[in-house]
Amino acid sequence: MTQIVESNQKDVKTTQMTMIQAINDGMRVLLDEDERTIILGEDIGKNGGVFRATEGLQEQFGAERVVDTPLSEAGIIGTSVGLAVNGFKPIAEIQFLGFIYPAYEQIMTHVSRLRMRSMSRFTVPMVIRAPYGAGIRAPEIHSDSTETLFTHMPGIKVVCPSNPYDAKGLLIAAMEDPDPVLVLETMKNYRSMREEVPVGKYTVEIGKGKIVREGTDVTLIAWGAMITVAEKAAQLAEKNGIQCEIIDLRTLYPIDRDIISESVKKTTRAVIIHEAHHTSGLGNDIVSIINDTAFLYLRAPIERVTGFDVPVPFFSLEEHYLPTSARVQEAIEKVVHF
Amino acid sequence: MTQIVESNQKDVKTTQMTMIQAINDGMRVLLDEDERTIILGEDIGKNGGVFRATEGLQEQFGAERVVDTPLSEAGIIGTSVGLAVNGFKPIAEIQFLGFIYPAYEQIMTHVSRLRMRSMSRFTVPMVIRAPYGAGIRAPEIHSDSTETLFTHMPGIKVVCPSNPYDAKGLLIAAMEDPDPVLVLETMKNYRSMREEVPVGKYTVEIGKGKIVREGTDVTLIAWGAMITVAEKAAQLAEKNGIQCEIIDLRTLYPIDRDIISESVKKTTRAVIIHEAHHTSGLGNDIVSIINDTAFLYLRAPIERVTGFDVPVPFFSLEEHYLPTSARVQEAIEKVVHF
Amino acid sequence: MDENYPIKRIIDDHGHFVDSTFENEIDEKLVKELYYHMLRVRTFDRKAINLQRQGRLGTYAPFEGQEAAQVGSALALQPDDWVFPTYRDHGATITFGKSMTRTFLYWNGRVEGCVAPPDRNIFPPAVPIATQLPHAAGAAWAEKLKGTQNASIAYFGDGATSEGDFHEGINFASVFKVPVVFFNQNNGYAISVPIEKQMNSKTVAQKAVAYGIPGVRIDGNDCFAVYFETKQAFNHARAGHGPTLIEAVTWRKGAHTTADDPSKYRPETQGKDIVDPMTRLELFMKNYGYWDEQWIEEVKEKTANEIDLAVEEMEKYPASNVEDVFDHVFAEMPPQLAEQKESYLAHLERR
Amino acid sequence: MDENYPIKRIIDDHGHFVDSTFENEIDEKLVKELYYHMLRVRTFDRKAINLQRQGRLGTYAPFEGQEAAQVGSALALQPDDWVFPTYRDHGATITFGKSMTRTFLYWNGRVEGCVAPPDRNIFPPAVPIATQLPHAAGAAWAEKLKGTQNASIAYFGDGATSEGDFHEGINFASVFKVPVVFFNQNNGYAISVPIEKQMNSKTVAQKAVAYGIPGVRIDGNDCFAVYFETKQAFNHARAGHGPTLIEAVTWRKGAHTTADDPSKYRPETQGKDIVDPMTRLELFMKNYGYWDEQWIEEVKEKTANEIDLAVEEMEKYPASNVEDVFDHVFAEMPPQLAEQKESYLAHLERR
Ligand SMILES: Cc1ncc(C[n+]2csc(CCOP(=O)(O)OP(=O)(O)O)c2C)c(N)n1
Ligand SMILES: Cc1ncc(C[n+]2csc(CCOP(=O)(O)OP(=O)(O)O)c2C)c(N)n1
Ligand SMILES: [Mg+2]
Ligand SMILES: [Mg+2]
Repeated sequence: MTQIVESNQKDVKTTQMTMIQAINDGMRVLLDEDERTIILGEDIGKNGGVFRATEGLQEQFGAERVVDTPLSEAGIIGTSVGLAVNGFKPIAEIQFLGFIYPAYEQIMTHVSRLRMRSMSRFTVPMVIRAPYGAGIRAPEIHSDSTETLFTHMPGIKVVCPSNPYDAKGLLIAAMEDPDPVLVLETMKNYRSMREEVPVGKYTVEIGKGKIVREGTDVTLIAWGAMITVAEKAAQLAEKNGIQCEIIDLRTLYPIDRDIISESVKKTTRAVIIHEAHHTSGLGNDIVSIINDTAFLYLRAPIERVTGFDVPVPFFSLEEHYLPTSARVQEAIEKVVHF
Repeated sequence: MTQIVESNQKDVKTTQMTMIQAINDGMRVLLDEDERTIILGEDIGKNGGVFRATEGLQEQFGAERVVDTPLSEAGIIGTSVGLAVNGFKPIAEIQFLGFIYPAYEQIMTHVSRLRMRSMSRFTVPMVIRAPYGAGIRAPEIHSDSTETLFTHMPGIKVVCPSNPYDAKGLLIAAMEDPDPVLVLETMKNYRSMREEVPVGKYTVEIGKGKIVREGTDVTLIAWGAMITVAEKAAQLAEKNGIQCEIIDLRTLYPIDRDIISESVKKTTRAVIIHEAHHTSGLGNDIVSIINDTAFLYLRAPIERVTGFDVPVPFFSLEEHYLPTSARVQEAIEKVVHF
Repeated sequence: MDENYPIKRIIDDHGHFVDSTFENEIDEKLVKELYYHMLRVRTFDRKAINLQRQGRLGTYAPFEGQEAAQVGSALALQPDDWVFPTYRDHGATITFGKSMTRTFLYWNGRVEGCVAPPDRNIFPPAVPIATQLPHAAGAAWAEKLKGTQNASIAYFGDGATSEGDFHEGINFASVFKVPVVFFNQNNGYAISVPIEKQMNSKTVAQKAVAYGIPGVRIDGNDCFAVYFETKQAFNHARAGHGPTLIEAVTWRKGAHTTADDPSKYRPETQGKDIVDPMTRLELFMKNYGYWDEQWIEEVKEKTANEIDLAVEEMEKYPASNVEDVFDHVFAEMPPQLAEQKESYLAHLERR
Repeated sequence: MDENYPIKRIIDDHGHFVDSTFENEIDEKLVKELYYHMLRVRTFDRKAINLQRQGRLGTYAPFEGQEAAQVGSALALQPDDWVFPTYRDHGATITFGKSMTRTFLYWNGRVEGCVAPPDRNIFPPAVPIATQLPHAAGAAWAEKLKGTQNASIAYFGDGATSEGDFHEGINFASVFKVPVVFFNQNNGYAISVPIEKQMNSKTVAQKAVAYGIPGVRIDGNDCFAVYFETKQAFNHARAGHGPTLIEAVTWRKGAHTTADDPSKYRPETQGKDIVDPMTRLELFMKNYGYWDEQWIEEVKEKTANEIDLAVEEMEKYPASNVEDVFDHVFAEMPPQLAEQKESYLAHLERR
């Protein structure tokens, strides 16, 4: 795999971390450097979060800063709005993205609109963290991947790291952002890989995708857990002499249009992979971006390999819901042999 | 305007109705023919609804069947689920689409998924009616047009009539549908036109769009209030010798792909118009449909004229948010002269 | 249960003391302050209705009948407190320091109308019902963490008690014991829905039991009861004892908004027996020697002038700026939004 | 406030009567029925934990300690009543008639596990917390409109009381006076969050005051208290008097789920003084001459066999059908979905 390493820091001390450790470390940095940072969520205190994202943080920073809340997502987000407007920087953990819906009104009508409504007098610099996605044999509703509900919501940014380095860097960038940011964390990658992650503070720029594999024949566009699927498909395709370029989008709003457009202009073919449902999934936005910016370059209809237009099934069937490298490979063949 | 009239009924008695009257009439028919029909909502009883959609219904059918509920959208939708599963056919009125968000969890996790979850043992044959859209000088939040949040939700259908005939016919079809249907009603058209509407029962098929103007040069795809905008733009374009075909999509999920695909194959150019935000708006889905089904026919990148990626502004500025025939006309020129 | 929540009053319908607890704290200054502000916001309210009828204002939500509740509670605030109003609470926000001009602008669909003076923490009116209660809890929590004596007040109606956010907001506030006053104006109706269809409980105040916090039911048309009970709730909050739920029983004399026709759903006679809060204060002033004809004339004139000036300012206000559609979504505009703005402005140029 | 809500008990920790109100209704049949079902579901529960440890079941939510609450309430139901459980209430649903095989399947990620027998109105377990309360109100409302004597029961935990849907569901039920029993199992924790961080009220029962409905606080480990109080609440409901909120104070002996480690957040010793509901019933049976060694052995054997058979059935169950991913979204598949299904099945064929 042609991992293109970013290094805006030289001689940085790094250490091996999984994604969940990197997220934990990122929050530690944020709590440490700014006493206005406050974390709210269900089971994030003594229990350290159901995925251990907040492990040890309450012990280190106290129960006033790492706060177990009542079981109430609208309460978590709604009080975070009040905290954020009044000088604090909340990180609100939603236990699973599928449980963010009770807070949808707060996010849709306040988190994202308060700046507009107050002509920037009141702003909501907060981060919402939510684990998302299928494939870990979780119960129903725990596996949703509904990023569209937030990319279609002006006033909030959405990021979705696929690896430890980006997870920590994007989380810190999200906290430095003067506006609300939703951080979607693919549960599938929480512990699936380990890599060198800088100790201390660094950021990954919001709004910038990354070429994680260079290629000439077809562009694969993915994020989160689907990067691994794309990489496997690219390896399979390579055996057939097809060179795939892979874009890890990393930020879902605002999308890095340039990286998509430039890559597709080069490869002239694109396959988009996401685990969200097909209809009104973000893949459609990417099709539009290509339509808008690389229309004359395209040699085949864009293919999308996505979750189906069905509720994410119970876990005995979830592997049939999720895009697989085999499905992606077929899509690659299809665009190449159009 | 080349209105293509549907007439599956011959010699039907008709009468002049506005869209709001047609909706009222549709509900009267439904209450009358099936005693399991029950209407729930805020201010729908004596008050007859804030738009008079339910005017006279409580008087005629009683307060047990046309029920003023507490101010609680999750309560309205959640109890409707219980009523629907247990033999009733609820029509739940959400006062404005912008107030559906507190019920989002109920719709997302139950209305749309209960059939799947129970392997069709429990089904939710209900209708949710919601006025939507900007342009009537309403207060904040009253003007949202967020159909994407529901087209990206497997298990529910979404329809959006633009005129009195379709409004009544789709409402009745929605009630006859064995699955939940969200009926989006453009407030802008509630009283803006009057037409002959059949007295009594008839349906407009869910899932079928309609060519409301035939043309050869470019396909305009729109729905709800944007049909009027498209028609004006088509008239302007005609002066420049451009013949627009207009598709009134009518159903937003499942979309009538064939009508789009056939029209675009004929005209080779498309402009999509919707008042929802650009990013993750349904226009992207339509771009994808064209990519998937008419790729080789397309002579210019598809243009989209949409609401901007901003919260719908306060009403003194809302006209700047909404697509206008002038913007559509420019888009038409752009695709024609690409 | 409601017998546990008798309506607290300080003066009766005829303006006579019925409770002397606060008698010593009622002096000319307070009486005149209450009168002045109630008169001021009532005059504003009636002017707004007139302007709406003349087509000079958009749909407007009047608060006539609720002046004692709004003014009495607003006067109990300290300057650094936080206020979370609804669309009907401009009687309170104007009293607390929001500009009348901006308030008029709000009702003309101008976002500028949401912006309070920099030295007043007044949130924009919450349109989605009950959503402001968690905000009030959060802002109050921040004050507690900072160790100040500041507190929040959340205004909301009887209808709002049915929403989940009402429940979740008060629950958070009670669990974290934050300094907030949940100030309910039970004005009898949520648009057309009367309170007995809104809830099965006889009072709003008793809902406090669910959160283990004090619930107080007051005569919301008795400006003294409102003022002193709100003040007590604030003292309780500032002393670190957490939130209070106040139910101010009042009456919406007019329509829900100027677009509403209450004759459709409530009998003409309903509420006619309720003594207007201004009348009650006037009777009190006459009974206890505070009535000062000359001062009242001065105040009326001053207020009328102030409001005329505000109308003038509102009408002369610079036209809406189309750039505002784009400029307050993010601190820094993402490229695609910048492009949308640019191309739209260019489009406008071309026309 | 909690002094208004003393915990009602019929037998004490040693299995002795402390309240004789229902003494005449307690006979051998009832005692044996309670014992049988509690033993049965406990055996099921322990088996499930074992299976999970062996990798033969997915993550599992045990209910040990809550058998009296679940069985006692389920036995108070009539066959045509409606049951709205959570993921932890299979003690109740199995008692009411849900198949064990299907319950095992549920915990193996099989949607078939949601389906109750056609003659039992048991909803699939609600995973999003508190969302089932409005459903219970709606189903009960339908029964009321139909004029039947049927009612609903909604099961939910202490944590669920913090969600808006708890509030909105009970409010609707109280306003429309529908026949529903809101059955809260206060088991001390919501995952790791103890009740005192969940709410500021001392009890769940007192939250009934907010809705003007009866609130009852019972010892959830006393199967008789649960049975008779639930029955009373149902009588109240069937008689047209509307909903009741029952708080059954109980204790989650084990982990939240098999993926949870309670030693991280609660002291080993906590809850050790609580007498197990089975032990309490056994003591009672011994005290009052219901103890029948032979019958108990028979029941144990019968139950063990039944459960072994259910495990066997579960493991022999036909493999998941990929078509089910697509087939239960709509009554009739929209064209785009049919195409997705077709092309995916074709893809599987090719592999
Ligand atoms: C979530 C939501 N649902 C519906 C509405 C529409 N609506 C506006 S005001 C109102 C009634 C509010 O009643 P109440 O809380 O008693 O306040 P009042 O208007 O009497 O001051 C309704 C239903 C809304 N603004 N928000
Ligand atoms: C809306 C929602 N938020 C979060 C969760 C995750 N979650 C599952 S169980 C649980 C705790 C529930 O506690 P309680 O209501 O007391 O029931 P118990 O598990 O103790 O039976 C949480 C937070 C969820 N299922 N739904
Ligand atoms: Mg009211
Ligand atoms: Mg619990």
